[in-house]
Amino acid sequence: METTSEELTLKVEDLWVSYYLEGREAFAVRDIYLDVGKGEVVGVVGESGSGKSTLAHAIIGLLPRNSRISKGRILFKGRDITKVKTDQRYLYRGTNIFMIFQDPMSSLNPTMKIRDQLQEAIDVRSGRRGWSVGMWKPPKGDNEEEIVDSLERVGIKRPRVIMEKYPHQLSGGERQRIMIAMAYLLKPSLLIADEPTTALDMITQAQVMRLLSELRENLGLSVLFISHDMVLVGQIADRIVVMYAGKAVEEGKAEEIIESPMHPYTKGLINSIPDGYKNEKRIESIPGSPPNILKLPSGCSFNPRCKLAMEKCISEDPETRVLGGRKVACHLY
Amino acid sequence: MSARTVLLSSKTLLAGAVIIVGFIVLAIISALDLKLLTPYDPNKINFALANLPPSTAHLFGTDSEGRDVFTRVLAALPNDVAIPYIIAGASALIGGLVGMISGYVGGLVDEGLMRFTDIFLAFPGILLALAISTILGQTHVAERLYFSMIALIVVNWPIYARLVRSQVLQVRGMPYITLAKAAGLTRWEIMRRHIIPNILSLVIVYITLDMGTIILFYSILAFFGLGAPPPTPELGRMVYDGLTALPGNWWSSVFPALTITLMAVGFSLFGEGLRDYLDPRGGDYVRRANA
Amino acid sequence: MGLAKLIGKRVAGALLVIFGELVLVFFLVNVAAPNPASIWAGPEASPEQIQIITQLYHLNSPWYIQFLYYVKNFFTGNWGISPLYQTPVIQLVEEYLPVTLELAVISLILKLIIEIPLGVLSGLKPNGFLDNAIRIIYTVTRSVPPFFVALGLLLVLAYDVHAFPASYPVDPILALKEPKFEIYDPFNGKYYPFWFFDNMPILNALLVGDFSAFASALDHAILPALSLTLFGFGGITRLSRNSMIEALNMDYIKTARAKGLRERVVIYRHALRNSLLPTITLSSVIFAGSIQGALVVETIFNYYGMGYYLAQSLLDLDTPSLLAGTVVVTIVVVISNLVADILYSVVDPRVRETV
Amino acid sequence: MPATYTNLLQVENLEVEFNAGGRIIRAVDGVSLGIGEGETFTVIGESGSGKSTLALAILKLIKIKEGRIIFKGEDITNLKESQMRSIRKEMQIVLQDPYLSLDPRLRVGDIIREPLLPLGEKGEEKVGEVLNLVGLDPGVATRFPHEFSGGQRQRIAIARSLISDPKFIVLDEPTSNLDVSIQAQILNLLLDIQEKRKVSYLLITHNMLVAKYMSDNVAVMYSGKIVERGSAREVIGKPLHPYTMELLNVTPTKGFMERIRKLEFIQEGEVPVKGCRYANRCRFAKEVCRTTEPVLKRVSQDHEVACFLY
Repeated sequence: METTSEELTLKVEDLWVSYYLEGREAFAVRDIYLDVGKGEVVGVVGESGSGKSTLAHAIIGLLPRNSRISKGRILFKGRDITKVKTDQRYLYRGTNIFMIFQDPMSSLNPTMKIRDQLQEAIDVRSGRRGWSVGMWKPPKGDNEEEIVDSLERVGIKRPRVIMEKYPHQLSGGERQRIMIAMAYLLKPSLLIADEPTTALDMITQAQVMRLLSELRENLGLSVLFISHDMVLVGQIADRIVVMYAGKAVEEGKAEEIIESPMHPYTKGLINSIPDGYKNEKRIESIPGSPPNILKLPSGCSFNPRCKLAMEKCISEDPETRVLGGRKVACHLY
Repeated sequence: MSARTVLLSSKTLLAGAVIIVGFIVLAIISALDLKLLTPYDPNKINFALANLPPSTAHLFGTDSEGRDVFTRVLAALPNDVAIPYIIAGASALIGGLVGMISGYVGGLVDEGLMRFTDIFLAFPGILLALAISTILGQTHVAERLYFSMIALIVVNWPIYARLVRSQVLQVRGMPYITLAKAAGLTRWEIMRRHIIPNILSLVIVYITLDMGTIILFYSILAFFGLGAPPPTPELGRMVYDGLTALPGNWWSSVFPALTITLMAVGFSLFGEGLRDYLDPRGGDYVRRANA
Repeated sequence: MGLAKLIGKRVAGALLVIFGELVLVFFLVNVAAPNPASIWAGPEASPEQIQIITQLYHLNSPWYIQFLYYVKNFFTGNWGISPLYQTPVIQLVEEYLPVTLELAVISLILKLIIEIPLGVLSGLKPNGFLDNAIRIIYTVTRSVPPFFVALGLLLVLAYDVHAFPASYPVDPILALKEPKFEIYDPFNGKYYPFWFFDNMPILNALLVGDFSAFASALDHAILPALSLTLFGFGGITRLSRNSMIEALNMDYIKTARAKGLRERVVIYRHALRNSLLPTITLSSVIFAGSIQGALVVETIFNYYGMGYYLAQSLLDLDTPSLLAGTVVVTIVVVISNLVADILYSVVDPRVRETV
Repeated sequence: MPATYTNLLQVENLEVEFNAGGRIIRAVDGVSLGIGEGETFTVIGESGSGKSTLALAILKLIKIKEGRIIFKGEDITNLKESQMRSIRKEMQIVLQDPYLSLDPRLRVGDIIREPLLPLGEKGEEKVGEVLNLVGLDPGVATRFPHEFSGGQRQRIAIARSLISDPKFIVLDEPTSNLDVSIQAQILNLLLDIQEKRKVSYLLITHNMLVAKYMSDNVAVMYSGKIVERGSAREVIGKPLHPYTMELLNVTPTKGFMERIRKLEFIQEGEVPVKGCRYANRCRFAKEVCRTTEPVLKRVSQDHEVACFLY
């Protein structure tokens, strides 16, 4: 026991999440351990289908109807929130855990003004979540200044004009800024950012990344940053967890993972990034495709794509080993 | 996936199919030889047998003129089963053609055709069909049935035009159409190879869902005497005729009405099941998982 | 901003539809039918009457002249004389239309009140027990012909249980005696009684304050209204179920939950609001369906409204009534579409922009 | 127009306009470029820059307002579709989304064979050949697209583009919907094919790293115009236009966070009607930038830039 769970914002232990697909249970997240300390940014990297997004949804309690947490604990500030009844889970969202989604085009309510959607965040933070706050619309509070301030913080010019608009009148970048403004208003302890820049242009991506790092500095919150982009994660995160087929295959300090990856999959991901000019040096790609969670290979899930696969890799799933502050699940170590 | 597994995947689909096929079979037998199904003559008036309640001899009872209601229902089936298919088929064909031209040619042609379609679409369909077949049928009583069918096609095709157009537009925007154009395929080739196959299943689902509506519309026309001319029995008309014998003789209108309902329900079930299967946005996988 | 433009565009579209209906009806009678004069005059008309009619409708002129007269007559309220009632058609429409509109509005309200909650319940837990039960119910009820519903209600509630009267003979005129609404004509400086609301039996009795008339009118309207409610019952349920499911799958619902809103706030303020949008459009379709269903229902209950009047003109070949009635119902339908369109664009900001 | 090489494809002064609800939008505005045989020319730009429109216009899939397209020395700008048929087999295209670019109702073999259809060829054996070339088993020809992963689908799309032995292939963001490990496979595959078949590519991308890895020559597009053009080493290695620099700065590579923390983003204002289109976002904008539109100016052997700073 290195750290007590009270110092950690989030501690995930032995988490298994499954989907009902084609009449049976298939595991999208398997045996995940994850610690997020106070003020720490943890990056989760993996390709599509690696279970990273499922992990995020499990933590905030927004799994789709056909999936469930089949095993494990999610400790938020020391309390196991998987034990909390479904109709009480909302108490852990918003001011405690908040999440920003991939597609800013659809993550805001199209028939509600930006102002009202931000007002809701203030209502939640001030404990006004019930009927009294209005069924159809949050009441116009005296929080206008606060809303304007939050919009200014995320670099929106003319905030008083923007807040009277509807989402479809804004660009994708602006909408993602609104989501970050929402985080400023909620002041959560943990922010989950699920591929927050994937749907954006490069320049907008950079702006959003900067806003996220400013948000983290200003509020001192913990961040779980989920992305398929190794470099992006490496730039913002303190620690990185690399996921493959629902499992964490490697974990460690961001620079260490980027500079000296251990697991063949992590190496492959880093080597896959184009580097250099045409005809200089071929990048190395990982052969094959990520597995379907309904048809996972035996032993180490990565063995069919691994150049270094041994017989043991096919017969036996590797244990996670701790090697000097790093964790890796590979028979090579 | 074979048709059999699709059918068995959903009880709704299966129930609908059984009803639809059952009616088709009954209608065919009735058209070939009514005597195979019932000993009575559907049109023989015998006041001695008038207003008999349902019994083993007269399953649905007899009407106020002593005709066996069950026999009359069976005798009405060939017309009442076949006509909705003809109407749906013709509406889908006409509407489909208009929609396809509109969606694929675009521009002014599209604009013009859609304005035209909108006018028809905004009409109160049943009433317009009633008016058309009443007025044209006044002087041509024998052809009244055809006027009714034409009237129902007139009020029905615009829905298909809209549906097909929106589907064509959706498929036309697909990247694989761009690729086909880049490969040098002609418009007709693209239509045949890519667009028609991709919209067909949806149009078929729509037709099955629409069949129920057409059955209802037609039965309302028949209710007002605009169906097949006498002496051919008509389910809708039987309901109307039975009204005069109320409240005593309820069976001579209730059973024909029930038959129409069952026919429409069959298509509703089948169409609903088919739609669920092809477009399971209600989270169909959950049901399959829990089963 | 966009709203005025949208309304303008929709009104123009509505006028086009009405004009289209006039053209269609004109061609149906004056061009497609072999003997327009006898159609206008009725089947039992004498040669002299036909002579008069031919002159009255300019049936000897070329078709375009006939059409001009036809349009002019329509817009000046000169809709012909019903051979069946021997009364100007416009008077008959004034008398019967409000009765049916009242009935259709009642049944629409009943439908919305019953069907939307059912759809929402169904959509909240798709494929649950409740959802499956509701789906089976609406799959069946959606296919029930109007006469079957009316017949069932008539047999059970009127003849068997005697809970309600089987047919209309309320003193149908009772309410009409005391005009309540008046319209000011600025050209004459006079007030005119306004028939529209006066001819709605329930509303008028209520406004006049005659509670026994009100009770009687209500009593008689319940079965027809219920029949219309049950005709096509489930269309709205089905739609609101599907759009509820769709709305609940949207990312903004996830955002609302991630914010920490209570589930019921998420459902009411975010999911329901958006899922009700398509219902607005469907409501106008349902309303149109009810007015047409009234043809059958009012015939069965002898409820003297537009449906009854049109059904009688169908059966007795009262063509002037039938044609004028068809156009009038079209106008009602077009107006209800218009209202739905405008309502939709008021509720959904996205529509306003795209016009 | 400068023509430093004998070009397979020469585009001169191309203009494409759209009518967006009454407003005329010039999506491609006077673009010129040349692609030599066996070369890759990359157009870099963000969404809305007009780069995909340019690609479609070059293949004559959308209406061209002005300009010329010369393919193999022949001016194809005004050819009718019937005359284009023989030329189309020489020009193919691979699109971004492998999930939407294959017709779900057709078998893989039929999809791949489609470009041969207008030529009246069957090409059964060719299907196996191109499938081999893209690293798929020829047996997959009888299967349907939904049975394949994104990467495999993109291989099928590439196989399709190769079946008619084209000299020129447009690659419209071919990897932007793929995972990075699959992207690497596809990029390498494309390079291999270019070596084996000597095809020319017009690559459309927003990713600087991909552009750098794949291209001989590049052009940076902003709001319908080319703002910088030249060899990849020149433009990406020594960027001159402030927009190119901005794009390089926001590319996630080492030191990304430090870079963007220092960057001064000038927010997306309206594109100006007069002067340089980038002026409203440009840190170095001068008076002249707001009044006069800069034209491409040669600054070295393989480098042109449209900016008043040079």
